[in-house]
Amino acid sequence: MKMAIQQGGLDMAAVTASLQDDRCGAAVVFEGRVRNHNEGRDVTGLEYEAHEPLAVSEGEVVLAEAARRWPIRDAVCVHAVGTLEIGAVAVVVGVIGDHRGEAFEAARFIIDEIKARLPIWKREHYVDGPAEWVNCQRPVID
Amino acid sequence: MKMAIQQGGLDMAAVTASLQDDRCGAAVVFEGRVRNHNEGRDVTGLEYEAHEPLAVSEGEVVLAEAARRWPIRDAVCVHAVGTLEIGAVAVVVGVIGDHRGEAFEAARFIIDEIKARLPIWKREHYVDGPAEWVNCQRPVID
Amino acid sequence: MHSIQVRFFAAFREFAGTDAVLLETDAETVDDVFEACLQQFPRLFRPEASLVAVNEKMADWSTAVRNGDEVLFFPPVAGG
Amino acid sequence: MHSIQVRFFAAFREFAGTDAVLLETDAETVDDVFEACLQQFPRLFRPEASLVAVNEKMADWSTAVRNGDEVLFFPPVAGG
Repeated sequence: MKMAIQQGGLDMAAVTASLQDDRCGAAVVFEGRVRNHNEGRDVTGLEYEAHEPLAVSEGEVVLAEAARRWPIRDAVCVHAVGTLEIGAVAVVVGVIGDHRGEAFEAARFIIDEIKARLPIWKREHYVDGPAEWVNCQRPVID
Repeated sequence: MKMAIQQGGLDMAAVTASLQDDRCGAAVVFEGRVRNHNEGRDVTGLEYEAHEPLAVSEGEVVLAEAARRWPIRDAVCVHAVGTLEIGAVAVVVGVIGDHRGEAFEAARFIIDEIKARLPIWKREHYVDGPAEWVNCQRPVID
Repeated sequence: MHSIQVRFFAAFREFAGTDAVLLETDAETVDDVFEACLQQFPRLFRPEASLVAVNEKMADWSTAVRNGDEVLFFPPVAGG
Repeated sequence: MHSIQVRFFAAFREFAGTDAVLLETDAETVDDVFEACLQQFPRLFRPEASLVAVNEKMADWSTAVRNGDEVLFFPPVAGG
């Protein structure tokens, strides 16, 4: 199992290339992409910032939790940092298992926990106003 | 949306390359691989046979049902036919949506229905005996 | 009597020992056609969840057949 | 009085106008350290779900601080 932080947009195939195991009949891959809208506003791009050592260690905890809860064979997660364009891949989660049930459930668990627990922050750039850090209650003054 | 049948093992990246939409924040890809065991027996490889016209039309029905039930933006499924080695990719399902909930749920629905409804048959080769068609109640006499 | 073209797929092909047969039969439904095949091919049987199609459209075992129809017998599916 | 190294991340860095400050303070907990920062940086505030770490380990707002500790303030996360 592997958790990593990487500069710039990701490539799904490169991230999941290590997920090979002849016992496995199922691979589930989640790709989080920069979309051109969020909560009704047009987004032109964004930056991710991470506290890398804690993001990696907390990500490893999430992967280990998934492996304890489901009989998966391997799992990987890579999260991007830096400036990303619309359509760029910000995070990839890949899981392999003998059967699809565990692969789907573990992949969903991992991305939910990754988004909620890792010290990674997103600053969106908008068509109609200054950039804002997502999930902070007051707008950042640019 | 696209359903296709293709000769030989598949490549996930090639199958999902068309799934691009700037409104989408989530892609979920399922890959079904030939595993080296099934119901306690060691498998050395297998063949898929399809009735292609009906497999394609029924697959298109499944994709359309998914698009009606979840607000996804696009979906694709390709199923392999012919002889496949252990580890080869037999089926790929890809779904994109604005958010991950609908992408996960639709991808799971599509692969479940594909496996249950399309006229596609699997003949497994075993270490310890003659090849058998999967899901038929009596062994095939080789 | 009418002519029905029958096609066998996957396990059915192996049970029957052939991928197709032209039946001269008085079968009125798909089910009758399969019964006629059972007479002709002693190793043929019908696993649960087998499917049928008539003239390239999914059909039922009770679907009526007419002269010139093509009936496809599909054993239980196992995609993915 | 003791020395606490404070580091601000993401939105906190923008609220404070700096990424780090060395505090001379009698703060006993992480919460006290944040209160001292509020005095020093008038545009700083604490959004719900903010997180903290002490010496590179996730901690609580009630975690005790000692001379030489490094305290990291993390605004609400938004990965993926």
